[in-house]
Amino acid sequence: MKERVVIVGGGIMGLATAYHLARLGAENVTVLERRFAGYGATFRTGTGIRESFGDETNIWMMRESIKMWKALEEELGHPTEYRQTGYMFLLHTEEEMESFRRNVSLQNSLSVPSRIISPEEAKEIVPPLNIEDVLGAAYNPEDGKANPFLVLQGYKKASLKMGVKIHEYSPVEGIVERGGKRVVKTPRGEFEADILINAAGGWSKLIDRMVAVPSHVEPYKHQAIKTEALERGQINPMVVSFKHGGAYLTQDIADGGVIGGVALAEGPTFDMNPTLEYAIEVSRHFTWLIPALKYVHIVRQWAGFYATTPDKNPVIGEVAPGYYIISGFSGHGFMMSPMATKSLAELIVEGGTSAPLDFYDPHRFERGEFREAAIQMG
Amino acid sequence: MSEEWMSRGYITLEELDGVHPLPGRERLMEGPVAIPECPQEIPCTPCREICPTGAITMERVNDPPRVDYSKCIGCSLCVQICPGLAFFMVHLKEGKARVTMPYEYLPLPRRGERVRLLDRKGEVVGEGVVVMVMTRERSRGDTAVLTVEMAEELAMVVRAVEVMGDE
Amino acid sequence: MRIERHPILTFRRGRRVKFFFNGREVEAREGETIAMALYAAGIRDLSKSQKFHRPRGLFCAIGKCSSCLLTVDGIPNVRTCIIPVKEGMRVEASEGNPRLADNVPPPKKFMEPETHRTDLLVIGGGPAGLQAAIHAADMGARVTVLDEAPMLGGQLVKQTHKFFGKRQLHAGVRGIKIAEMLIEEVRRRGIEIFSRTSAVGLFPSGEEKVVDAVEAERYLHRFTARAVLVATGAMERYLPFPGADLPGVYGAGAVQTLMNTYGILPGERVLIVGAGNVGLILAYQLMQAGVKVPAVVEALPRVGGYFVHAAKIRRQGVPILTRHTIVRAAGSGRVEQATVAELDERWSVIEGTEKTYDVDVVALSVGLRPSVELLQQAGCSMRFVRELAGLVPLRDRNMQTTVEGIYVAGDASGIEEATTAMLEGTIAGISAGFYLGHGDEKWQERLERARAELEEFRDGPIGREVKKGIERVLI
Amino acid sequence: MSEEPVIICRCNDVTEEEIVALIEEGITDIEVIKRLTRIGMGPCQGRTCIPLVQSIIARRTGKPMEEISSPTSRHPVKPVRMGVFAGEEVEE
Repeated sequence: MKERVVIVGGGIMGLATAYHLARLGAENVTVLERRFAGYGATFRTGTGIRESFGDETNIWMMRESIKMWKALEEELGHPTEYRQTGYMFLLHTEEEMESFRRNVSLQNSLSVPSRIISPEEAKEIVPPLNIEDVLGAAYNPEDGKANPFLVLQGYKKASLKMGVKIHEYSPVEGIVERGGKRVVKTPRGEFEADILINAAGGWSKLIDRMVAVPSHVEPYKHQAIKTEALERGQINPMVVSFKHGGAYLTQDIADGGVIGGVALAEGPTFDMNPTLEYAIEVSRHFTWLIPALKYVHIVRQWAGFYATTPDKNPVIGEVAPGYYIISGFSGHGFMMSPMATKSLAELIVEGGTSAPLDFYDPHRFERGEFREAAIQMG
Repeated sequence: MSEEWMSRGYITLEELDGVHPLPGRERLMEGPVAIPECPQEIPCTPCREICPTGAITMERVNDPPRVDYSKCIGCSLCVQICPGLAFFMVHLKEGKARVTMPYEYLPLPRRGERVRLLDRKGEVVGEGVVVMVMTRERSRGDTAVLTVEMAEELAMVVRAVEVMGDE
Repeated sequence: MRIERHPILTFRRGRRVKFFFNGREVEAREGETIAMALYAAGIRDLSKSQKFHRPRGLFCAIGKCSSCLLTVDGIPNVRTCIIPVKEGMRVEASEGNPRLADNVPPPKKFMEPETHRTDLLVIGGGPAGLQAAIHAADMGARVTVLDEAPMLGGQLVKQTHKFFGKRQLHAGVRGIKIAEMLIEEVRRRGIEIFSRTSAVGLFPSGEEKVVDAVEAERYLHRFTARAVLVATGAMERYLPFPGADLPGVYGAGAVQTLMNTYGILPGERVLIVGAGNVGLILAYQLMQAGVKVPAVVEALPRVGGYFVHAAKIRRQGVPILTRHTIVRAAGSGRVEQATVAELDERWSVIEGTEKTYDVDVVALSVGLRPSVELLQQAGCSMRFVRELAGLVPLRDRNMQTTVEGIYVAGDASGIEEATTAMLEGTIAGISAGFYLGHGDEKWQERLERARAELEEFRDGPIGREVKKGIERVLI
Repeated sequence: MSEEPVIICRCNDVTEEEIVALIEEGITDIEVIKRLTRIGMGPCQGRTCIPLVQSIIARRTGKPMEEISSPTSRHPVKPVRMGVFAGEEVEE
């Protein structure tokens, strides 16, 4: 494919899309990143990767993505620290039990090996867990996590090797049409695009605006924390509790420190400053769920954007002729990136894909269609 | 100015004389006289401020001090106050030299005690006798001051002493 | 290993207390921090490093680095250099990373952070912060001072030498005395003081600024202030060379803290790296405490500090080796030897010039850099300025940063010295007083006078460099 | 005796060799070096190592220090125990 592709956004979506495009034969792919690659949501993710969703399409997308995650290290020739350490949704009420029984049976029907476990079993899996108010848990051992820094570096290196141009510190300042082409302006020069892809995550609406199309992606500020290093293997799965602040936490693969957050979103906003209120909130929920964490220090707290759509499902596809979007993952971008980027690349290069991209059609909101909201945390 | 002293950490007599001419032998015999060994431009003025006769001058606070030897009365206040311990007093008397210097170590020598004499490089150049001890408490600058008597030719050489202890 | 007699200092020591290190009983004196007490007991090797299991000892001794982290009464990674020792305390070097206990009871109740409201919150009780507090209080502002250390005074509390400058600005007075005077002034004005309290966040929200701070690893305080002065001082630079992480290689400030604040002998023979004022003064202080200094090495072709500080140690027999650097420290589990070598014009080691000293401590005095984390976190615009020794906030002539109501003074605004820190503190304090609606013409004059004094002080070759740097961050 | 390693990051035992290897590979952005080596991510929050890495980058790339970026500092600027933030009652 000879068309000039310009991708705005050097996060996981932009770089993995570039990688798949190049793999499928696109010869002229350029990625523009306003800061350094990964600066946006990719380097701010809670690192979780799960197929335990509550609807068929997202389960399918994640099941396929997990297959790709397993092979990614070998494919990129770069470590990813991908591990299948599981997800554990703590259930505190009968209503939660009921709704997760439904989820589990749907997941099982799609060959996801999740199951409902007892509080005692949960404590066996996560020994420091407080099960005082836990009725049970939905546990899927196939879910997991990966190291976003290494993953992105892997995509970056592999893309560069295939001739993709990556321009960091190149914020897009404007997009104009000239001779039927879009021209993307940056302080480092202009880039002509036959195909323009918006992979700007939380900043997507700014790009939509420059192209003069309606946007359905809004930046919501979510925060997360990381603690000092801990002995590994104590909180292997991502532990989730909707009752306790929508908390999710796990041990980071790199150093065993706890990484996670609670659902205390603000937005839409472009503010990325962490807050004191959040530090207090997250500490209260975490020390309830894992009481021994009261002795552990928070070393970092940060904020990032969930690029959020009205139905919390992404927008993937063609918005206007030659203008595509892959954004709005509403907190699930990192985990879904393998299949999402691969299917978009297929759509662009091959004109079609086996993935159910209709579900993520960017125009659905204009038609008044809202998908069932994906299970979201944080 | 080459400021060689900044690479060595000590200044030679010639260099010192080049910065601010040293008092002549006659003046040293007249009575104790203050000698600054402060060649660098640094923002510091206590010596000038404490001098009761206005013998110490500097135009700007960063200038090295200059002493009008004719006005110096040998009161040693500058030796006591100088934060850089860079003021000394020299007096030639009865064929001997008396050098007054700050001393901030333990033990403080007693009057009449023999001490080792050190030059600006810290090399031992002889022995001398402590003839005056001003303790920190009595000093106007919170620094003890000693006057040490030694051979006349050491007057402009010795700038420190070492207590010999019970050898 | 505690210093009993000192020509300048007298150490008032608290009663004897016992605590446990790795199960072994250690005697300490009340008022000592854990790390200091361990040092006094001859324990230099505090823990093992993460990956290579190398011995780790102190480094900064003022709560900024991570070298002294130990598990204290079950809490991992406690900064033992700033946490006072207590009777019966159990201190452990955790083997590997900490484990989470399975049976900790869940929290019963959460307390809201203790909240405080003030006009001017001063973060850092060193020379800059205290001067600012005194002036703003005199103008009528309600002032609160936070300081991380057990005692106020910042780094003045270990400066046994007399200060330079003008007598009305305390020249000729020892740093420790200046600290006492400033603390007395602060006390007399009834300024509220929180010691052992680390500010961990500064959140500007319009007219109000919120600061959260942790007292003694235990309590969270939430301060609301209309103006905040960040006077958090500096942090020492580290120099990488083989063996630089061995116990025995310390920041010069850490050696001063041991020796001058706590009266603990840092070692028997100390090699000093860096002949700036800190290194030269340290050499002198070590000799005053009876410690041998075989050499001071300096990579530059000349002494970086004041000549008079160099002359003082030189005439007492300490060689100053310019154009020399340390090439390695060695020893089993702690420093036993240090090797230095001469440098050529291109900063490369000249083969065959190595000299090895038998020393048990290497003190690094290779410069300071501003401690600006809070300012950065608060969103103040920053810039790297070589002449000010690192990343510093942009500021106006009143020491106000780009965030209205947030001021900076002292080393946090650029590395200089205590006298300029006090003057900057005065300027920032008076300016904050005006910002808060206090003060009259008389205070305007005071402000102008402080500016003139600062200008005068900086009118030498050293100050002129600083001024060049300031021009690049002045708004 | 084998040569002692040159430790840049005392928290995570990152050596000068590792940093230099990345720079030689063409990775000169401190933000990337930080995330690949985990310098600045330990309990000292980069206070010791970040300036060292900046000067290694400057030296190796010939760029002036003014052009080497400084990673942001975030709340909390000192590690804080979760129990303290949570406001758990302290047992004396």
